[in-house]
Amino acid sequence: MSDVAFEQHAPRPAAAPPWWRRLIGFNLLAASALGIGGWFLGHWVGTRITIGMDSQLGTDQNDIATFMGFLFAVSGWLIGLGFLNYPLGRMLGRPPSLREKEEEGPGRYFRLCTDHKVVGMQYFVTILLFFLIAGLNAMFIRAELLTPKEKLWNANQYLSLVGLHGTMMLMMMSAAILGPFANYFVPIMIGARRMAFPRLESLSFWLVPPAGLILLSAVALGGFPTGWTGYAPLANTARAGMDAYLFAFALIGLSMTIVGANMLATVLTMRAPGMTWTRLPIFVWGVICTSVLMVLAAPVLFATLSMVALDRTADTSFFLASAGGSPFLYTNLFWFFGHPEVYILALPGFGVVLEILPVFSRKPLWGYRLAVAGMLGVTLLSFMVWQHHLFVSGMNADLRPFYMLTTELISVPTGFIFLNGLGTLWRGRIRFTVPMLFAMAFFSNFLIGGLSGVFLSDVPSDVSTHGSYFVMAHFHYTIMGGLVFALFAATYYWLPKMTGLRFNETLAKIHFWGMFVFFNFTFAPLFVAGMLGMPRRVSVYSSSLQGINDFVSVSAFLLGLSMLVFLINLVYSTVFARVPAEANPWHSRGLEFQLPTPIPVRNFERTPVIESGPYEYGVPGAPPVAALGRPAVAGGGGSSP
Amino acid sequence: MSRGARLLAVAGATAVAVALVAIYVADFLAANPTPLRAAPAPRGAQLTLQTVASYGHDPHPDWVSYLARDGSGKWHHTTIFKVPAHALVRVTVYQYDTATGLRNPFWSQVRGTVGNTMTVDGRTLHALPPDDASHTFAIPELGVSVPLKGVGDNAPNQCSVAPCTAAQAHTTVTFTFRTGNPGRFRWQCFVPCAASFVFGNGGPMQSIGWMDGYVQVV
Amino acid sequence: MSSADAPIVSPYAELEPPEILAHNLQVGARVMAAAQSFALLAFVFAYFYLRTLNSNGAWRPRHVNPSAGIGVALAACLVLCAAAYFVGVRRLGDGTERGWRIAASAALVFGLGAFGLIVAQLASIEFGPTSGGYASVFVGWHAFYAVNLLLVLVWLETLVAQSLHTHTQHLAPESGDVSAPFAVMRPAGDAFAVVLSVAIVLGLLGYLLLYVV
Amino acid sequence: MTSNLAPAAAPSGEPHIRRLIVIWVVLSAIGVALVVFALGPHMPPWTFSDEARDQRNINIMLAALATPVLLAVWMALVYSIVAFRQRGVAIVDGTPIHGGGRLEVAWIVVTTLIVVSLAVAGTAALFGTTKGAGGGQGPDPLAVPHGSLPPLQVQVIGQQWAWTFRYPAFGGVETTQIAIPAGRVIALHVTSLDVNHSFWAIRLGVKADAIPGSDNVAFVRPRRPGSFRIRCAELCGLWHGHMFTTGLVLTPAAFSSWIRRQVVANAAATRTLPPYSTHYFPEPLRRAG
Repeated sequence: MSDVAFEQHAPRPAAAPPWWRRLIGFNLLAASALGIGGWFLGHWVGTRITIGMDSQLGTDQNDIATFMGFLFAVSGWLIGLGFLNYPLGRMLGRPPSLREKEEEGPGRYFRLCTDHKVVGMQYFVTILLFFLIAGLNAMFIRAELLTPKEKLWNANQYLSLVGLHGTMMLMMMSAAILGPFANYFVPIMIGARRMAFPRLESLSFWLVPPAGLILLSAVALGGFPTGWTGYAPLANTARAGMDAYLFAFALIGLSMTIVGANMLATVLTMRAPGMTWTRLPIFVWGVICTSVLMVLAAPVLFATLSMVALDRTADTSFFLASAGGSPFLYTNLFWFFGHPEVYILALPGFGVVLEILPVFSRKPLWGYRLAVAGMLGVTLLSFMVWQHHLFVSGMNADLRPFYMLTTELISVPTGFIFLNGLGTLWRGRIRFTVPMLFAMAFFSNFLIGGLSGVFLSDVPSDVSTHGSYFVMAHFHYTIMGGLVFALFAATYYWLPKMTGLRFNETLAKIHFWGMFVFFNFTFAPLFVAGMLGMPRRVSVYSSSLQGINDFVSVSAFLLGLSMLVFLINLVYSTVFARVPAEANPWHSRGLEFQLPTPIPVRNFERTPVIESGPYEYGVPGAPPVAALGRPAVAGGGGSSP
Repeated sequence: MSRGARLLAVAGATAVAVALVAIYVADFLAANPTPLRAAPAPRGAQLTLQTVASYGHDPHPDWVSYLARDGSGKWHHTTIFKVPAHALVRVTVYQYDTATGLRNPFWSQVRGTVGNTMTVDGRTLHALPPDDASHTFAIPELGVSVPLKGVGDNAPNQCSVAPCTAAQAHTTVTFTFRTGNPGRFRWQCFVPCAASFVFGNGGPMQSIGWMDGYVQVV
Repeated sequence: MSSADAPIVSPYAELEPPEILAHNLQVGARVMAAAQSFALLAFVFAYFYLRTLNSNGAWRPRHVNPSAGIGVALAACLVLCAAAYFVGVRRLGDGTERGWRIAASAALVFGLGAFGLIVAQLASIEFGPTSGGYASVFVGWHAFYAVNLLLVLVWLETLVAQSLHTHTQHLAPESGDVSAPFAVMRPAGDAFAVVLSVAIVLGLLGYLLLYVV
Repeated sequence: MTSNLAPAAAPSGEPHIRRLIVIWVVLSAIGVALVVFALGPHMPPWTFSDEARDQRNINIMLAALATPVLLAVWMALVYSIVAFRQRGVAIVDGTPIHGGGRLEVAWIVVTTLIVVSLAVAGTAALFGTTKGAGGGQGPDPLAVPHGSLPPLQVQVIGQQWAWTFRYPAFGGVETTQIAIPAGRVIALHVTSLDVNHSFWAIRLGVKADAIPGSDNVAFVRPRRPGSFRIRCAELCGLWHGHMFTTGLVLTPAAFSSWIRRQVVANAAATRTLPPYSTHYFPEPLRRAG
């Protein structure tokens, strides 16, 4: 491996190998083949080793074989991508090297690539794909809810739809902003050439596609009935589709831990000279806070899902009350992860909108320190509120006031973000660009989400709203109204920089208005449905609620259409129109927009020295963020400290 | 790439996506056992069912299951039944499975049938010892709940592959219930009868086509 | 370090400068140690939760008694592994390569011994995981900890292998800066010390909970 | 409403702020009045029981408090959009305010005060006359609500997929329907036989999770005879959506005769039931065969 390192800057051989030769090697093709082969091998091995095991007899559902299949499939996938080559080489004493993984050409998108910009693009496409699949499931859910009785899908299929939609969204949205945009832009924003652990970065991405596909394989295994929360002991009794849920979610937990660790190390150590903590773009602060949550919460998820997997395969009884376990153990452990997870979804959104508002208000970010304090406060508090998911579960009654207080206190740091946003808009010069529209809609939506959260945090109110459509509307207002709007803000803001191509603005505006209007039409009535007594995850409801539900379903279909508009715009702009975008289309001060488009592989020709904060719009005498000298060229030199 | 090639590529990708979605809908979402219409009978209909300890065929040869017989005497692996509205539905269940016992003995009493009774091998009963129950046939929304007596553990000639025949060990349970307005009602079994699943509640107990289904009153 | 305009000669020039690599390793190791401890503490939480609840009186039936001997041996292996490694890190600081290699290899052997003991324990226990809450946590903890330990030992093995390699690297003439690998060695050893000590402390905590109290 | 103000965008911030405050005060007054007087009487979960009434009052209070907050942010947002919009292609910088200072402190103080007082109000409702506002409180409730009679104990048993109800005071009879007398404190002991369920009777103002091996107590005092809908509010498997039934609140006399009829009708089943217990650990424990 070390010997190939020296060939990097050698001129390319004149005679290119035949096209099929380039398909052979450690790439997606090999990964798919080994992944599929691994599934069959693992399943066969699992079946062999369980012969004669009491626990797997007579179920027609050999959970050990299923897990072995998944394990071998993922191992095969990673081997096929070449993830074992380097660690094995190191275990054999080869020296550290990064050489062979950063290259040009479209092939790098289909293999292990340590260029953080490639990983960002890989993440973007993958997350978008799974987002659309999960969204399609939501359409099928709403189609069923057009009638108050089960009509289109039977009860099992309906629950599987709910579980697939919820789990897929939670899995993919956890990295919706960190995956594509933090991977792509955090190193650039802090003036670094790459992430701290580029190989781990690539690994964190390449775990996502198998996780999504394994979750989808639940369909072939009979579905799973538990929704995204996977409550035990229902999960103990569920069909083989449950194994797919457990394995896929655990993989995402692993991926999240790696992403978080990598981001933290990157921001802590790789900042360019002069990039002080108060000059850090606010988006990077959002990423830091999210990473802290990921690193501490996701391992708990991993351990919890492992316990369920042990219950299902090794016959332990962690969650069986009659055998010395407890269902409360699951709910406590799950929500210890689950509530920080909510902020894993929300915090990058805060970062994105606060990053975008100053650019289009042409004003400094109002109250930078307050925004940072708000995010840190949310991070800290989010670990102390999880039992508000258990207010009526029979938890210790005396604990409820404490969790009521902590939960309501978390709205204080969240409120900081609103003050920052409004303060930034105030007396600015607001331009109604598409990213700005999404960022402002974020505030409106998240406000409703936050205020409805106060109802849920108040125990007496929670008694009537817990487990109802009120909760469902609440978290869609925070996650979809918050995170997904921020995601699209980020997409319209940064994708032109990433692809070098402009979006069609008319289609983008149609997308925004359709999404904003029909998002509110879809979820606002569901607060009412929940208040009137409609529980979550049911396909049978009181016929008096049919009017509301029909309205919601139709709005949801139109909301789905607005996503289609986005997709059409994306394909049209990147495949057909291909209008080149300027290097800095938004006249942003952000360091990432000072680089040429496309951004060179090494980002910076020489390490930039940061001389000013990124939001000094209109500040007299403020220097540019960094003096970059002559335009950087691809492949330029090594590091200079 | 030329414009035409790009168009072709996008159209191809769209076609693949649509095809995948269509397969997903047809093979998973809309997959249901075929509904079976109860045979006509005086003042209503006759529904003939059997329960079998292990179905014996793919996809789940070891799962416990209900089967239903159509007018021509052929057994079908379905749990979705169509019965007429405002009529008497006479149900005959041939019980080939052994007893598991009820988790909640409350369901050992016959409820919601005409006279709150059933006949077991010709004897009229109001209730069953809870440990003798092998399954129940319950339509909670119509108030119907009938425990089904299992065959003895040591009975000779037990059935293990569906459909079971009259020669094999079984008990015969009959009861009649009255239907009301049209609608789609779920029915299920309350005996934790899913062998090898935790609490006996997994697998067939949670699967339509095995121990759960719909009664469509039409 | 090569400057921006100098031609690239060493594979290490492609990496960040050593002090940044070292800093990366330190931060990454601490973060991974935190992640590792949260995952394992989930099992500790399960231990205390189920023990306090004693649902259906089934926390620990009388017949649930794992082999205390294996437990003691396991704890001893973990302590020796940590001790050997810390001796090794000292030698690394001195620059005594030989001492480091011997001590680190010893740590590896003790770690593998601990892993083997866990496997032996799981193979030999006379109760099944079905035997209540304690048995569940016992099996779950040992399985989970064994996998965790194995991953930690992979890192340790890499360090050992790398230190063997640096010796030969001194002879390699083509690198402009031959001391670079060993400059990375020291911080890597320190960073791993964090991960190892957290893993060992958690292992000893598990020993205390599952065998002693 | 604010569009006619837009052309008056002045270079100084003062008139903007004054205008915004006036708009906000007027709209908030209207909004709060609407919430309290128009929406309030119809606010779920209504007043069928003391607990539901408590929850309704908290809901009204929260809605009334949320309205000005909602309006404040919305108005500031809309006002900024209208008054500070930059049309055309020119890129003009805004006023470079970095923020900080008194407004931040005031915001922190005000929001903290609001949420702490909300928590105090919620806690007060928990410890008020209803002792727990109808939520499941686990085996050790805060306190037993006062009543002329001791609470009537009714056990709610969740199972896949039906609710059954046991009356320990009447020979442990079990029924498929729940009926409770009006005007008396009822202690609902919620438990499950298999997986997690949640007993939700919205008109009663009761929600309590049914967890296997756990006794979850919720108190309720229905105020008048009537009926209420029960639904399962925790995903419990295939027929979760079908796990609903209707319960009755009867006059004490009607309740007496109802329960007597139930004792007779369910006599055969009652004889086979296990002795009453606050929770059950049913066999078969696992992997039934």
